Amino acid sequence: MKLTVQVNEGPYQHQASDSAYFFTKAALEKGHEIFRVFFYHDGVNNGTRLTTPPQDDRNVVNRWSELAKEHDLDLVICVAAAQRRGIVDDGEAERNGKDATNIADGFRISGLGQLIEGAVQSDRVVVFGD
Amino acid sequence: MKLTVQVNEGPYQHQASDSAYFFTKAALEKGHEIFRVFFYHDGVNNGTRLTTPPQDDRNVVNRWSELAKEHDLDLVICVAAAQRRGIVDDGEAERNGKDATNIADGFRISGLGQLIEGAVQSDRVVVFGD
Amino acid sequence: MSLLHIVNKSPYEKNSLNTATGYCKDGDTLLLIEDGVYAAMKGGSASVNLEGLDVAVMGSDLAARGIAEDKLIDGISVVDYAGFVDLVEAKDSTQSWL
Amino acid sequence: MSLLHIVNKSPYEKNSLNTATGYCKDGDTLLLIEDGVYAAMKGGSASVNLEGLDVAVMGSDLAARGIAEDKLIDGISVVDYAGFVDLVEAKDSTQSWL
Amino acid sequence: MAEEVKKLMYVNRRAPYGTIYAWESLEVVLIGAAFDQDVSLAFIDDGVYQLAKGQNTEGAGMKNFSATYSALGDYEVTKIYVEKESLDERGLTLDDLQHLVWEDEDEDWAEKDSIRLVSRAELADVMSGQDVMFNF
Amino acid sequence: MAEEVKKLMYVNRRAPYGTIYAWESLEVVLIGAAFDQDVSLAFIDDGVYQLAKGQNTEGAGMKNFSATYSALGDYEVTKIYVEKESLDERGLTLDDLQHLVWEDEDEDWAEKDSIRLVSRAELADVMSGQDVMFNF
Repeated sequence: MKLTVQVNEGPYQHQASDSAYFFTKAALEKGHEIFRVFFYHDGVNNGTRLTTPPQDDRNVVNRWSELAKEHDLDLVICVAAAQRRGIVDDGEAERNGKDATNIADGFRISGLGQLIEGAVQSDRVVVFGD
Repeated sequence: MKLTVQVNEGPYQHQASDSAYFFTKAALEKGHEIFRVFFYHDGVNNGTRLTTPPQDDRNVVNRWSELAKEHDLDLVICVAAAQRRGIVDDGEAERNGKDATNIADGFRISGLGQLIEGAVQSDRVVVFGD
Repeated sequence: MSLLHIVNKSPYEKNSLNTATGYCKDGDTLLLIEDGVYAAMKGGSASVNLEGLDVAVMGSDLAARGIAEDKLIDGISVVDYAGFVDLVEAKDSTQSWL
Repeated sequence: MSLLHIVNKSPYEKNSLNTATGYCKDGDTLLLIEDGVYAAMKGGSASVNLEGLDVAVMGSDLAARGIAEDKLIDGISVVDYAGFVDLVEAKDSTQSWL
Repeated sequence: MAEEVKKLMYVNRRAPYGTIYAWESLEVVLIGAAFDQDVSLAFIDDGVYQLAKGQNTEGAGMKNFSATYSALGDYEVTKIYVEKESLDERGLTLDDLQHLVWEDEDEDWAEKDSIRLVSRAELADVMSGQDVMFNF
Repeated sequence: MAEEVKKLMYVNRRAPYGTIYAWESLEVVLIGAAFDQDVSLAFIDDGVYQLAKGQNTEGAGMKNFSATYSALGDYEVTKIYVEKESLDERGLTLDDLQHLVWEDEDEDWAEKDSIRLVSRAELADVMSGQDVMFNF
């Protein structure tokens, strides 16, 4: 089946991103297609490359980046949610006059339409949050 | 009285940072001393300069920065929590090999001891969270 | 020693109010802020939890949620942030039931 | 049409399980993940909510919280993430009671 | 031949302002309206508070988005389910909520109520017919 | 003359792993131990689950911090209040929790229990004697 996964919370504070990651990984391993992973609300904070988690804990951000690379995943960060919370790529930095970017490898920033498109194009949507 | 304020959640997702801000402002207006505002858990996300909130909404980060400037507030971001979530100043960038910083004006990154010190030195501690 | 108990969660969503009221002793005050203010609405099943307690509620949080003061149960005092600060000063310590 | 209801919150902290079970119809499955798994523990007051429902629970979340399988109420199936994916596929739609 | 139209339901279970979910959910609804799907909104548990009349956020310093609900009709979002049990538990009636309407093009733009007061059992039936449910 | 010693209580009301509060609370306790204050921990509501025996996070891919609780005695954190009503509601007894001990220097390092099982009313009394309560 074709799946869209929605992640509503950031890394570490809630388990939502962990659960979404393991679900996505398991779906891929079973041969399903992940149409898109959409990061909304504080979920956009999964897409910063500036984290340095303790060495004895998992690296939530890198794990998503690596899964994306391995499976050519489409990891989309909602632009409106990202602007409220400070997740920035080159385009956003230029548009909003920011002097730095923090987006991590494998993520891209786009509009909420991408979530609706995911729902329309996929067989199932699974939401992970608080 | 002397107060320490603790903020456990980031901007926008929860009202905690708003409540903490208005409480801090009211305490200052009444002539009380704010010994420290300590940002813990996702609260560290209040200290990024990369947000661009909608123009018809409040700017949570700038509001803290301005209050700090006006009243010489000590806004402390917990280093351990900041590393998990990707809030970085120059020192952290160098230590952890990061290619960008995102800390906002008026905030500094320091250890958890600063929270305990706040509790010991202050007459009251007030915690805002989820 | 008396405490200021702060509750910021809706009593219909989370157990915070229920636990907080179990910890309120004579002389303590319970302050409702953010979504916690819904507990003070007349006619709601959670309002019985507040009986016999000294309860204050944040006015700006009531207004944001469209709760007119005549919809509050009797005996509640409405405060602003200055009043919040005064409550913190008046009590020996604060406990936030998150 | 049958649904997969997902609950990730402790029934003692939040109202999610209570509402979710009110929405479970014949043929639906309730999946407990994260802190939601506590609902399935024998002897807990929340476990009665699960009576008569088709309930699955995430094994890795049980293990993390130190809940041995012999502490679960009867009739619960323990799944891994592959089982989670199968449940999503088997049902027509999913509803996450956050 | 028309493209497949899906039934999308936005399930709202949180109070406004204490968290941002209510507002960011509404942002999805507004964007989603452009996709011409079969859309409905459900207000359950504290979600019913989102529709409360008379919201004034001036003192709280937050954006007041409550007027947006009354604009949903213009976005052809006309099916708004409110769960009766949730209202009852909170001591609320429909009179405490905004009166949301839409204009029916097929009946000479007659104004019709958008809100459908339903029991939990009725809403469970509606839910089981949905293709996708969004949860915030 | 000794500096003033304050009574600091860490109030833990959340389950472990579903959120990070339990672990980041413990990080404060460990750092705070260096300040030689009069420290106690309270476990109320889902907080009692933090002390559950047999936690194994391998499958969940998270750091297992449960062993840290048994090290608290070495940090001279010896007053750990567990609320009986919270255990009862969850069908738990002290046997389901880790056995936490500390060694009493004044009594030839005799091993003593750190956990004090208390009723809500008893814990309310302890709480009302605190200078500062941290909530996570």
